[in-house]
Amino acid sequence: MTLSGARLPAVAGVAVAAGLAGALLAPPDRLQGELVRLMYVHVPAAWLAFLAFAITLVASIGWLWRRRPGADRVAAASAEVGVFFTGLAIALGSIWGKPTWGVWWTWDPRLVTTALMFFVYLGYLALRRATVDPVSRARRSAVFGVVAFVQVPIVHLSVLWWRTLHQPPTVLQPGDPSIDHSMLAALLGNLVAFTLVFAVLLRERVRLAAAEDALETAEESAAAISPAMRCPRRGWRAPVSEWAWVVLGYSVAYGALGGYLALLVRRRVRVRWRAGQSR
Amino acid sequence: MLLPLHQPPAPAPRQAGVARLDGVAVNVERTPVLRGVDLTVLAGEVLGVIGANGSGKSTLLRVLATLLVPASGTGHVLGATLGTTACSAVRSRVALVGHTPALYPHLTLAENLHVVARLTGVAAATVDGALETVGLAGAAGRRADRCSQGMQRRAELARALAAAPSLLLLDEPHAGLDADSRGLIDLVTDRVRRAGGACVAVSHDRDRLHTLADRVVEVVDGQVRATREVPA
Amino acid sequence: MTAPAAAPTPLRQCLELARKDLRAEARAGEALLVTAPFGAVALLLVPLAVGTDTPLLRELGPGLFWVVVLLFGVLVTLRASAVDGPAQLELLRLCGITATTRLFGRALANAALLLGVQVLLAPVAVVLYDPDLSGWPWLLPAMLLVAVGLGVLGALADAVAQGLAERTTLGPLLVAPLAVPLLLGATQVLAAARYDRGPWPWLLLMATAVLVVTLAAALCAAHLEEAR
Amino acid sequence: MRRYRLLLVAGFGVSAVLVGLLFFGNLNRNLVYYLTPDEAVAQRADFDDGRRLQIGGLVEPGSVVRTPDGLRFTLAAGTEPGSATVAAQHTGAPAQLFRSGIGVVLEGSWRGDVFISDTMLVKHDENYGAPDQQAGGAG
Repeated sequence: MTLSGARLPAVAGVAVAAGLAGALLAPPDRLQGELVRLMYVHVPAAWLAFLAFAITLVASIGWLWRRRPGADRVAAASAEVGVFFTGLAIALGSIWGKPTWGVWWTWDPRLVTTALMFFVYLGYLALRRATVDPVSRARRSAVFGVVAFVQVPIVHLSVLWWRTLHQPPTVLQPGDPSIDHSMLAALLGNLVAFTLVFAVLLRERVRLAAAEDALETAEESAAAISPAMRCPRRGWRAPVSEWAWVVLGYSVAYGALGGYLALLVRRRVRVRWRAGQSR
Repeated sequence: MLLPLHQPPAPAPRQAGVARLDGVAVNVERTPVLRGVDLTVLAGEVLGVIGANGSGKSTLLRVLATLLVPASGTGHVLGATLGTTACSAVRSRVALVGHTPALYPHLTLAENLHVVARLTGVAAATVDGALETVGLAGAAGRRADRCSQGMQRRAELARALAAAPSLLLLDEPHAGLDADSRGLIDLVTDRVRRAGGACVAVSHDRDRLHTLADRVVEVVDGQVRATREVPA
Repeated sequence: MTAPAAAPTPLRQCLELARKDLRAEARAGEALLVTAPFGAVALLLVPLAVGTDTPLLRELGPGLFWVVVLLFGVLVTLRASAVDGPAQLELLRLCGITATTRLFGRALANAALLLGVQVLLAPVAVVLYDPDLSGWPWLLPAMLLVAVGLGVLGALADAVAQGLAERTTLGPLLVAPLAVPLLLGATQVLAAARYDRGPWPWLLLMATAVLVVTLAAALCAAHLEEAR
Repeated sequence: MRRYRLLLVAGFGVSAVLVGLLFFGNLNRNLVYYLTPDEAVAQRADFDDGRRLQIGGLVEPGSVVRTPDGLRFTLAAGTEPGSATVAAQHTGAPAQLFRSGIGVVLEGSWRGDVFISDTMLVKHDENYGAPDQQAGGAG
């Protein structure tokens, strides 16, 4: 890895450490107590899902316009990372919802639209996996990537349009954010840290796709990884301690992020190795 | 058969040939199938293309049908440059008799032909005449999936006859046809030729192709290798 | 050379393609004689799994009907008798038919068949679940909108998955999440009519969804084809 | 072809109008996860047949009474006096964050004028603050 290649992960690592420290040092909420700390991982995951799908949209339009293979790789990589973050946001929301709302899941418009978004983009990845010819794959997925984005604003605005159990946005609302300033600082710090991690993941995924394309072997179908969806087990007694929930949420978040990154790196190393073999 | 034959010979085409390919390369599913093909199809000729299985003959036909866009090189078909929107305007003047029959299995042979005729604005009487020409008038009411391969082939030839194309592309035209029906191919190509159009037939059967074609070229490994005039 | 025959308008071509699809369906019976009975079986099986609680089933009836219509309707739009193989596709393209025309021809046939499936399944649902049918005339526009919306969505998914071996498994995943506004609108129309609240907003929601999907299909279809 | 392009433009116009109608019309009020206490009281007649519904509101401070198998409390539409209220009886353990003044969504059905609930979801709002700045209107 070049110096510039190592700089981004290093900065992201520092930012994540700072974000984690900020999240743990921020004051507890007057109602939720320590549970509010789950916000510092749930909100960034959800926000990055939106960002990822927006990048997919822009790259898809870019492909339809200029037909550069790079745009298709970015669209695909971003959609996969977006599906990962959507899954993470749902899992973390579930972990946050159980102790606060009292349920893992409910048929709230925000939750339902988010789950639908997850499945729409899972369909996008399945479509890519099913198509072999790179140009045909790029064309089909670019069209679907544009159509699928309709879902994203609906998810974001669902809490405003409809009366939901899920709270409306705290930061992205007109006027002063309705949040304690030290908590806001921790949230923004984590947003920045997660965005940097997102950039690392996206870059790694794009590089993996480029390496696979370069390898151009038949067995190299760009199989997408389904994100680590943690399915809460039913009948499992909820731990009473608020800290237990926070620890659970954070280990899911960082475990999934680290696992996903490790998986991408490992795949790229293997592709490189195979490329070396075939040479 | 009383088919409109466009009696006066067509005016000389604007370009020297009906179709012309210059250095055309095509990839199908990542694999290069054609690389640097130069080919001219002249008005009024039947061009034979010979080649082994997998040499790229069928892909060449689809390029000439404007269905595939070259990855590099330029091509013109009936005055339209390949890869431009002008192709959609000339596409309906090209007919392709592929080597898998393009028939809807649930429709009868007559329905199959009439659907296409209505889609392109060809008169129903022309279709009926063409069916009679190929000797299918009696079997036209049979479902396509219950017809023999030879009958399906003849129905496709009837469709090409009714469409009266300026460029007729034949993929393995003799496959599945019995000895009596092979004359139909000459009949159809003759009609197209007399109307000022051109035909391209691909086959791996050297002897049959030489009797059908005015000129034969060979596709080897994705390139047009040899051009040999057929002795008259 | 041939004088170019006066090519029919795209609308004519759409109608002709739809007629061809419907004729194939009449011979194959795939939507109305296979998929619709399968849907009826599903309606019959649900009470066995949920328990034969008559008041509960009366409540669930309309919702179950629409879920079955949605899920089995996707199968109708992906029916095998309407598959254009590579050869047929080349034929249609050489007839000068654009991808957009093809898509809307398929959508038209889909809509007609989906309406047929709903007409077949509705009496089954009424007999099995005995739902409260006050305000039933509102069902008719809802059925029409579901048929058209699902028909266009199915045609779009079919165009996206054209020629893939995974077409029949991929199609439902692509269609079902996007069909939610239709499901939501359809289930609420009857509920709203029952409680004397105007079902207009729900019909409006469905109409908007249908229109948006139709526009998306019209804009996207051409981009799905390589050589234009 | 121009005719079809015109059709496309017209389609865009109409769908823009429809989307506008949907968002600024009154559909939003129908597409809700729960009813407020005043809506629930107004629509009592619709739910007389024991149909289940969700009601969301604030737990009125001082109204919570513990019963052997759950809680009894009053659900209010708002914090200002005189807002509509619903008497609720909840069976089962309350959610972890349950306290007076907090927002809850109850799922259940009417029995007479009392709302019998068996599922309680706590609805927290988008306001976050440290415990020391205990502001009025908590919830």
